[in-house]
Amino acid sequence: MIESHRGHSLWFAFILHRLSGIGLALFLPVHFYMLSLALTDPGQLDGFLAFTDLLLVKWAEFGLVFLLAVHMFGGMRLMALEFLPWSPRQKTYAAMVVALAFFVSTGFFLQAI
Amino acid sequence: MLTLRLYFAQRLTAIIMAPLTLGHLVVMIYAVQDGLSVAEILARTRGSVTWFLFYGSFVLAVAVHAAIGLRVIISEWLGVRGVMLSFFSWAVLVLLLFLGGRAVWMVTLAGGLQ
Amino acid sequence: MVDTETFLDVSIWRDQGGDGHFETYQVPRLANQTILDVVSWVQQHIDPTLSYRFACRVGMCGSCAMMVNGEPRWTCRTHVKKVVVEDCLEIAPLRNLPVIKDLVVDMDPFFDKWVAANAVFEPSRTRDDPMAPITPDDPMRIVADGAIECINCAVCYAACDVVAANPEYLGPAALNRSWSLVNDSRDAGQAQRLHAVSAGGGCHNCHSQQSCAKFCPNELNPTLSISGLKRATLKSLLRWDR
Amino acid sequence: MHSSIEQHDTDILILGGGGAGLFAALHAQKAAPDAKVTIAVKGLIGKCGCTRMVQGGYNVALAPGDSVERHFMDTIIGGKWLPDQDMAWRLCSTAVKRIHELENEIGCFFDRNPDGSLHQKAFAGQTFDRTAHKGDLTGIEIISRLMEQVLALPVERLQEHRAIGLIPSRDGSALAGVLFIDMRTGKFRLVRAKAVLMATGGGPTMYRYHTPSGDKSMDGLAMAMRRGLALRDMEMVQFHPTGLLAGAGTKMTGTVLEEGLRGAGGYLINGERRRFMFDYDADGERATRDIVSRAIYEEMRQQRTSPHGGVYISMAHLGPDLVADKFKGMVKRCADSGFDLAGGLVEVVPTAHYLMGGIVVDTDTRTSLPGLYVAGEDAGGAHGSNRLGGNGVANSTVYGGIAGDVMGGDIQCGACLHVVDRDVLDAEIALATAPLGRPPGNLTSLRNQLLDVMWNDVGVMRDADGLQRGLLRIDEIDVELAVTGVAPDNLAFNLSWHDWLNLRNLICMSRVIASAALSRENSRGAHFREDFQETGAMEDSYFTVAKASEQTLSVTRAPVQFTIVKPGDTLLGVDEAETLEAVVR
Ligand SMILES: Cc1cc2nc3c(=O)[nH]c(=O)nc-3n(C[C@H](O)[C@H](O)[C@H](O)COP(=O)(O)OP(=O)(O)OC[C@H]3O[C@@H](n4cnc5c(N)ncnc54)[C@H](O)[C@@H]3O)c2cc1C
Ligand code: HEM
Ligand code: SF4
Ligand code: F3S
Ligand code: FES
Repeated sequence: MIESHRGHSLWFAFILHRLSGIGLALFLPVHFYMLSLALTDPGQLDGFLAFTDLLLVKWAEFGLVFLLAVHMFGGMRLMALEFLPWSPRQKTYAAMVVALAFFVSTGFFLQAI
Repeated sequence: MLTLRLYFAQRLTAIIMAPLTLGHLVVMIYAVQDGLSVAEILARTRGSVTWFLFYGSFVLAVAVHAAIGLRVIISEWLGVRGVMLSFFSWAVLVLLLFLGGRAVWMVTLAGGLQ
Repeated sequence: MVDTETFLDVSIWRDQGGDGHFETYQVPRLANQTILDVVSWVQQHIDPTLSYRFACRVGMCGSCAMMVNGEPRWTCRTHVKKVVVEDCLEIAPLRNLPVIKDLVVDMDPFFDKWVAANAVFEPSRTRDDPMAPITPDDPMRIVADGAIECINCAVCYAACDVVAANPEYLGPAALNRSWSLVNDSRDAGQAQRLHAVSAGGGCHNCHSQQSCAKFCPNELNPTLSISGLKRATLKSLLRWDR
Repeated sequence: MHSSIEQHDTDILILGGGGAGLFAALHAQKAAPDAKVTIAVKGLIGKCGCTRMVQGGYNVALAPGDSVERHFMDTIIGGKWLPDQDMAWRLCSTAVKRIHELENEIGCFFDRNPDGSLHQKAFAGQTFDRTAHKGDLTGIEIISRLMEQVLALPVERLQEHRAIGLIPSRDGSALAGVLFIDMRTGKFRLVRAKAVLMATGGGPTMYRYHTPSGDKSMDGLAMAMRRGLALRDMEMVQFHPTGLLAGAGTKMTGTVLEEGLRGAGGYLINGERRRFMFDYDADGERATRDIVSRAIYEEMRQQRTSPHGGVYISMAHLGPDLVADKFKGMVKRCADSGFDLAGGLVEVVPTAHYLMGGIVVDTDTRTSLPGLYVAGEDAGGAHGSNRLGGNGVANSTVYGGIAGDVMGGDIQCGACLHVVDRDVLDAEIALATAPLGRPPGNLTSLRNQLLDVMWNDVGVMRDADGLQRGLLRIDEIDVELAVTGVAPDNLAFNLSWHDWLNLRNLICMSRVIASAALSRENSRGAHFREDFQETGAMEDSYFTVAKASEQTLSVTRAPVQFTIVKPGDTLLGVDEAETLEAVVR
């Protein structure tokens, strides 16, 4: 069965927000755990942080920052939609969210390498 | 399964987190410029009440926010309802509070005030 | 008739309780032909047992909605040339509602939720009172009007993934009507209405997917209405008047 | 067979979920709060029938300067002195209360004037701007609000239940119940009730071009006819001059393009690309519905037609943007169907719109069969030979409400359930199952034949030869239908079976319309005899009464009783102006 009722940009914006939320929720416990290693076993954390110098890992970090940025801007878009007077430019805003997230995460990436 | 109160909590925490996340991102971009090290992180945060409050409120907010967010997703996508759903939501909340709280404590005030 | 040589390959969902599957039919293509015309051609010329529903045939009753090439549409006012892909059509019953037979769905759950959302006018006056004087430029009237022209076709209901995922969710149409009533200064049931749209399946479950607004054949915007409800309920929560 | 009939009892049974049926349900439940009210509909509640399709609006005398008397006089004069005056009076006077009920209690949100009072617009044939409306989708507002109210009540719903026969009590003294087909399963269901309202909405869908919704096939009138009830004014079929013409292959053909297009200055153009309305009437395109319909019909007979055999409506000279703005809904509807109303030419044709005739009732909706009540388009009398635009939905809501009140009262003072007449029940089942044993045939072709006969011989213009020819053809089609079957293996939601039943009722009522038309040897309102073009003396006005007994159909004439006003007189005071223009001056 064809299921093309989903094929529009605002639905993709929804799914992106949801997937980024899941991604962050999965990453966060790991992140917290790593940080608490800071005191219990600083060596291990430093080893980990060195590991993050690898390019591949840089890319993964880029992804994470992108997730965080896209989720945050997306969340702000949603709250603007809900709390501010209606704007007919919903698709533009959704596109702006992705663009901004790229901008921020690329900035991060370029700084990091 | 979002009710008004859960909805309110999720939006409120989102509003709290937005500036914190922005701040965190700025710090991160600044911090990663010449690589990360434990010493660097700790030098910035150790003994700082400001950072404790900053990351502490973030952890509080994110625990509530993500617990509610995941609750919605597992009920919608995995069909979990009722007691199981509440149990799961509380579990996420507690887990994030514990892990997050511990991390914040350790990188900021664990060694005492400066 | 433009060209008697052209045929459409039409896959139609056949379902008699559990044995659902697509069957394909060849239907001659005509110049002025809607999806509803295609379906009734099959019923009249190929398989007399094919079941579907329609009434007004001009987009007023909302009885004829189906999934056409995966998208929910009113079929009586959907021209074939608007949706056809390489002479192929796939026609299925409206999503998110139980199938009675073939293309006919049971709309009762949709209307039960309409009532559950308190999307029913609650009078504050009687027939013996004068009518409320409300000017056309009254801001509330303008908002109420923006959501009022719904034909309860359930196209939005079929488009929404939250409806699919959460059986309790009241859905865009019922909530849209509730919002219209929230802005109806003649209505006496506001507190109960805000309560009804805040419960388990209420407006807060909407994730602003906006498929409802995209597919509403009358160009209504349930997303806008639902965010109005979110604001109104939030306000009443913060006022502690609940 | 009988073992498969599900049985069911209720107090008040309502057939039809249009304006009349829904209003009756609300009022009946209020008048008799402890009663069980059941509403049975051929489609879904509130989503079938024509009340939803009302665009223009609702006539009611509200505005300062207007009066019930004036509305009444317009109704009588519009109906060419044929209306039952008591019914017309009750229609006009109760409409005032009903519109308040619709707005204040049901929740309809009608359009307003800048001062906050109800906006009322002009509609053809009326001396005052009295048509209340909600944009140009008045019917959707009225029926959606009514539907919500009914759904919120504990009224029992039998949806997709098609009434097929009225079953009298064993002694024949009253109506005992109604036989249905539960369309979803294909099974029979007998519902007994103390009071039954018929509100199935007439609807002349036996013409090649017609506006009413697809579920209407005059079932109610045909059922009543079989029980020997009298039908009046059956020759009075109103044609709307501008139905969309998009070819035979689409159901869009016949649907209404709104009256306002001509009112706003639209041109009607024939196949030779020439405006022709001034050849027929000094008012040109703005002449009344019947005149415009006849003019278009004449152009069609003279073969000066568009590709699909109609004429064109053209709005472009008014400026496409202006048209697109002013007639947004219509332009969008045409665009959805592939036509450019704002800038191009759209083919139109007269289309059968409304049946003025119907079952003889009194002003309390009672019929000659105790226990049976009739309201809405099924009931005859209120409109005479012509219905004013805006009086249709007023009629169905006014009399639907009255029926609910009256039935609620009647069941509380003595009406009871009756033992059904098994012979009639058996006969009705036999009638409905008749096609199931026979070899299937081409119903679509039979239907098209009927539609063509009615259009050509019993349509916009009539004469004795044509009507007689039509009657013969109707009989032939009837005979052919009788030998045409429907495959019996799968009766659940079997549209072919229902098509067969629709067709049978349409044939039966076509015969009545043609016979009544043959019997009226003058021209009044919607009925135009080319061989009797005069109206006849108003003082001697009569209406036709059709009745079936055994195998014969009789049409008689009955004099109109001028109980309130006589031809030539008026209820308006001497100093009251006759027309709106005069009032303004
Ligand atoms: C396109 C259009 C535009 C119109 N515009 C106007 C206007 O502007 N102003 C105006 O005043 N009038 C207008 N009318 C006329 C008006 O709509 C009708 O006169 C009026 O609504 C009839 O109401 P009703 O309740 O009698 O019937 P309907 O609303 O037609 O309802 C009939 C009901 O009976 C059901 N039914 C039929 N057969 C059976 C059966 N066998 N068993 C069970 N149920 C059955 C149907 O499914 C339906 O629910 C218009 C009509 C049309 C078609
Ligand atoms: C930084 C600022 C953030 C903002 C402004 C924000 C905003 C939002 C908003 C408005 C929603 C509701 C979306 C909806 O109802 O459809 C949401 C959902 C969610 N958020 Fe966040 N959020 C932020 C951070 C986070 C973080 C850090 C996480 C990770 C733990 C997270 C996880 C989630 C999840 C899992 C959902 C559920 C998604 C869904 O229902 O589809 N959010 N967020
Ligand atoms: S909001 Fe639009 S899509 Fe939804 S039921 Fe109403 S008319 Fe149909
Ligand atoms: S599609 Fe569904 S999620 Fe909300 S915006 Fe519309 S109701
Ligand atoms: S048949 Fe009424 S909306 Fe399509």
